[in-house]
Amino acid sequence: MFPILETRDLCRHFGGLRALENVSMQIWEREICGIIGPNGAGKTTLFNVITGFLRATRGDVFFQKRSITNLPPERIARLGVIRTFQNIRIFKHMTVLDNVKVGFHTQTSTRLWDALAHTAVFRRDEDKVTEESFRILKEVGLAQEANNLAMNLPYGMQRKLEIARALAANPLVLLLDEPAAGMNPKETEDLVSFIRQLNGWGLTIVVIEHDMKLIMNVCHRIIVLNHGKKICEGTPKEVQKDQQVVEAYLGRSSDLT
Amino acid sequence: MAIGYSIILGVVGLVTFVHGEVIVYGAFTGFYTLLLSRGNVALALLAGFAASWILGVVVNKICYQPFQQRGREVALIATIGLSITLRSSAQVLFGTQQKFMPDMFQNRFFALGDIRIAYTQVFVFAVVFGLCLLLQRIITKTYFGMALRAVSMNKKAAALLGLDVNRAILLGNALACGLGGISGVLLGMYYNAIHPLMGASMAMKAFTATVFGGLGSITGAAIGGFLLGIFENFAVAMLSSGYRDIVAFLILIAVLIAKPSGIMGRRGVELS
Amino acid sequence: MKPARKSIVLIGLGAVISLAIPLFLKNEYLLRVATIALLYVLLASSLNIINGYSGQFNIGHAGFYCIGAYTSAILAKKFGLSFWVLLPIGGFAAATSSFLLGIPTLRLKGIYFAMTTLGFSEIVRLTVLNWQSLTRGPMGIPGIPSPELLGMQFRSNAHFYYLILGINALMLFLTSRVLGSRIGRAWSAIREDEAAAQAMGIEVFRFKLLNLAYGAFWAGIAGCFYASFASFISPDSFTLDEGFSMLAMVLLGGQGTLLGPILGATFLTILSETFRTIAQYRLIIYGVAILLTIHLRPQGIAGSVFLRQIETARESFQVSFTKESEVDVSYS
Amino acid sequence: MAASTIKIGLSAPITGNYAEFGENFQYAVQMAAEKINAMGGIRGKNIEVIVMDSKSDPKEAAIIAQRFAQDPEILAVIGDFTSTASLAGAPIYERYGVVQLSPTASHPEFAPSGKYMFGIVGTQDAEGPFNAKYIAKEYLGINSVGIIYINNDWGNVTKDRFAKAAEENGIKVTMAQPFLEGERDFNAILTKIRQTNPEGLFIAAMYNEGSLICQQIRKMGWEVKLLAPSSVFSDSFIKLGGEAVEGVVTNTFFALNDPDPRVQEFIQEFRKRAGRDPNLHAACAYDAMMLIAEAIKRAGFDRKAIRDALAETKGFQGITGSITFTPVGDVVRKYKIMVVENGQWVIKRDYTRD
Repeated sequence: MFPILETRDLCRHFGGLRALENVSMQIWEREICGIIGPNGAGKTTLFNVITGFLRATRGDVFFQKRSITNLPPERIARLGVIRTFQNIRIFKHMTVLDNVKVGFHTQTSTRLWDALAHTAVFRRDEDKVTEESFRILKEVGLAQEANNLAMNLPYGMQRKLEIARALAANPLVLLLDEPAAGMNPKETEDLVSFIRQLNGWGLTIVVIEHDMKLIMNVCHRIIVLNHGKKICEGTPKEVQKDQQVVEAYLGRSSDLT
Repeated sequence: MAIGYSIILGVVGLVTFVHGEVIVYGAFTGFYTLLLSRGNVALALLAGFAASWILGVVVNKICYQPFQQRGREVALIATIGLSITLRSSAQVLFGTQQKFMPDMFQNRFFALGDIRIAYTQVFVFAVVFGLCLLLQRIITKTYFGMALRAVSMNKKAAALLGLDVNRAILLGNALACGLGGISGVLLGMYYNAIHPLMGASMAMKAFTATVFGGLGSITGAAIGGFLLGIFENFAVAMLSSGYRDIVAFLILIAVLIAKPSGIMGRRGVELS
Repeated sequence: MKPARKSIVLIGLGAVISLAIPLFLKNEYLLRVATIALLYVLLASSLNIINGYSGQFNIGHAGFYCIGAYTSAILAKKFGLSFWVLLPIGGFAAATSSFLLGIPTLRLKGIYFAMTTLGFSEIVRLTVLNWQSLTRGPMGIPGIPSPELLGMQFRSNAHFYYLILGINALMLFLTSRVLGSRIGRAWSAIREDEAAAQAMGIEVFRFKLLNLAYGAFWAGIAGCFYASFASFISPDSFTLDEGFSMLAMVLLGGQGTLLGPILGATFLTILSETFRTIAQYRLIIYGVAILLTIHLRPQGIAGSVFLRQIETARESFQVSFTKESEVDVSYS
Repeated sequence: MAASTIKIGLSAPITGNYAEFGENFQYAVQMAAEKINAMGGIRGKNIEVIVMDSKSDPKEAAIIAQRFAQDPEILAVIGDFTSTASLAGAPIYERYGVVQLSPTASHPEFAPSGKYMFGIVGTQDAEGPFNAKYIAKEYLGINSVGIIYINNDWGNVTKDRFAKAAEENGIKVTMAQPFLEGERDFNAILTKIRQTNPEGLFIAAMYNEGSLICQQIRKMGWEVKLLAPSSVFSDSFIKLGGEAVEGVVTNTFFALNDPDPRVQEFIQEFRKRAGRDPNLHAACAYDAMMLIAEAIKRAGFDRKAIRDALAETKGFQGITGSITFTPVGDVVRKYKIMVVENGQWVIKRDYTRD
């Protein structure tokens, strides 16, 4: 048994600032792992380094035992490590359907010639992409909106769309960066069950979240970062009891219920 | 002295398509003032500055302010439109002919060994140098300068800090245009001639020098202009004069690839 | 399905009108203007593929146009190649040159990339001007043969009108196919949000390059057409101003729509032609008209996407240019 | 012909870089037309000049050509200013059989490019050798010369023809360097040419750039004999150049101090309208109009007949001297040598009467 995603002594410095310092962690197949920590703890930086958007200052990232350290983001995505962004980054002026279709990029192989001549490759790709996109949209409940511009969706739906797009990219590991930010309690509840459902299909999920209720509800395991260092790791129960975590969240301990 | 020429323009540093016309209108205002005042240079410079300042305000009102929420491409098209209008109007207003700009030093010069240096050249350099210093002081020391820098770095943050962003942009643009006007007058004096269509090529040089030196940096622009002049002279000396501008553009692209912020530039500058 | 039907009707109507123009427009002069307008439609559309669909800011499109024109003119004069062979050659020459420009510079963002395209365009023109043994420099190349089809020589303006109309139709047909494919979606995704596109596994650099080359290809075709239509080319026709007016057409018509550049190019060509007789006031009116249009419809005549697209461009601009904020993002 | 007027097209750069020259065309052609009309017109009809702005952009010139050519009322066309713009319109005029008479296109390929193409300024094939032989060798007596030329079609041809003729006359060309249109700073180029140490410098430029070049030469303190083609011959050249242009030698076939009353009348009238002195181009444009009127008078209102009549023109006495077309439609000009002395153009030698 080996972890599907692993970091070893991962460091990322911004000048003198140590955003990540020797972070080692393992993500196991089919688990939901939460990453928490106060603002500025380095959570998003961790995601950025794993997915290749930032270079690691030191240390390594492994995916399925293979080093993916500092590979370009698109290569990492192609391998099956797919992320969402903290501030929604959907393609605003494309339709909802096209947003999801973009997700299929790595699984299609239409070249310029295929598109120009509408070759068999093109037709196969388009048929598959359209069909699958609708399937995903139905699953996340956006099928009605397929031909609307993404920017016209309400906030909660935009979040969903971003996840739908990520799903289309055939992820093995899904990294969700604060998926519940800005959602109302009802939407958050939906999200929780949605994440569980995805996990039920066999997806490995890593989620950064400030909403402790969500984290404690949904995660199998939690990793806590503070000042760029991992200070604790364990089940939600273990983490809640950890002294360091309580200190890190001092003054906000009410969140940890 | 291609160098002096480029420095004058380098200081200006605005990326728009009307700047050449601003220079021309400044130069012609200075020219007519010079004629009317019988050679009062200070007055001519001031008039050039004032005319271009006003033009700067107009440019701001027509091209920038209405499109602030729209982004730079729309504003850019507006500047193209205004530039065409102003350029053609200049030919109607000022006539199509090249105009002779009297030399206030009657072409006197002093010799340094083999090299002759005209008093006009010295004067132009002195004014440019003085303006550089003054501008540097304004930008770094005054409240207005600070507001300008804050706005150029981040409009939203500046607005949050309670700065009147629109006003700062307006003044900044007017100031830059005013300086363009002065440089127009100075160039006229330097070459003893002004032409209603001289703007385009001058603006191009200013543009290159500015990119070269770094956007938003005064020293950078001056140094950029200086280096551009040297490179161009080198290109003429080593190759043929026909290849001079090719070399200049190649260097421009090389600089952009190697260090997009220019030689002296800092990041975080939003172009106006 | 409604919008699709509407657009089919529109396309049909456009096709009928444009096909019929030479039938009731017996005036050769107006036909020539119509041909020039269509030439600009092609140029503006090809620029729009770059600026409007992948969000790169190319202001030196005249460079590609120039390369296409000179490549075909020189080959036609030196080797007597037929127009139909030269058409793709001109296109590919421009596309190849776009690799030369794009490979080192495409990583630059926004205005910085724009400045390299501007430099490129001038370098092309000045090289043509100076390389007199090949291009005859400022003297230009006269007597470029006109195309021939099935033994018929293209002579009249109507012939050329149908030729450029056909090229335009082909361009629109093929481009809409590309835009409706994985490639087109990747371009749009890059325009909308480069980082998100990368996160979806899109090789941003490769697709930008493909986009630039595709746009340049059609500009090269346009150059090739112009060379044989005018039968005389000189560097005067490929100045920066030429590139700027293409840009004005795209933005005025509405960036990021297929229809926009068509309207923009037609509008500006007709505008500049209408006022020819009032001589020195012509360009003043032309400039004022551009200003008025942009004030009345900042999103362009046909633009709806444009508006919002600008917003994103702004946002990504700020993110990418303020390093501080980048750092902020990565922390929290 | 039902129309009561004769329409003549004028394709000229009224806007753009050459606007000044286009304006000269407009004034001069208009003056000529009015003069003809005042004397009763041609065969009872008045001349009407239709002006179209071409910016001297080849593409626009071609559009104008189309517009003029297809309008049967346009009997002949005067224009365009540059050789490139004139060449761009040539195939169209040729196809429709309309005379295009350019007052200024001096490119040796222009007039031979078609039966209907005429040029009256005289090509560089004639002016180059004159400048080399009579001005450089005989008048100035120099043995080596540097060349600075404007990088457009005219500048290139002027340089080539002059350089060739100079070598033939035993004058060494030390270096030839181009500059771009709109250039303001020639120091680097001049310094480079100066290093080759020529006795004379041939300045192939328009008067505005030419005057700047002269000034910068003087500011450098370079003592070199200056000569230039007829393009610098204008009052503005002296006004702009001041002391710096003292001693510059050029040629012309049109001089302001020509005692011919017709020339003086033209100059006075032009001054009144334009507020400046006419230059060679304006005079050529005036003669172009007169030539066409003359041809129509002989041939009637038919395009082809006008062309034939024009081609037969022999010894036409214009304000720019005697005009006889060569078989290809050019004019071989004879020149006067002009020198700037004390801020005045002075005729030094006159070959026009030979």
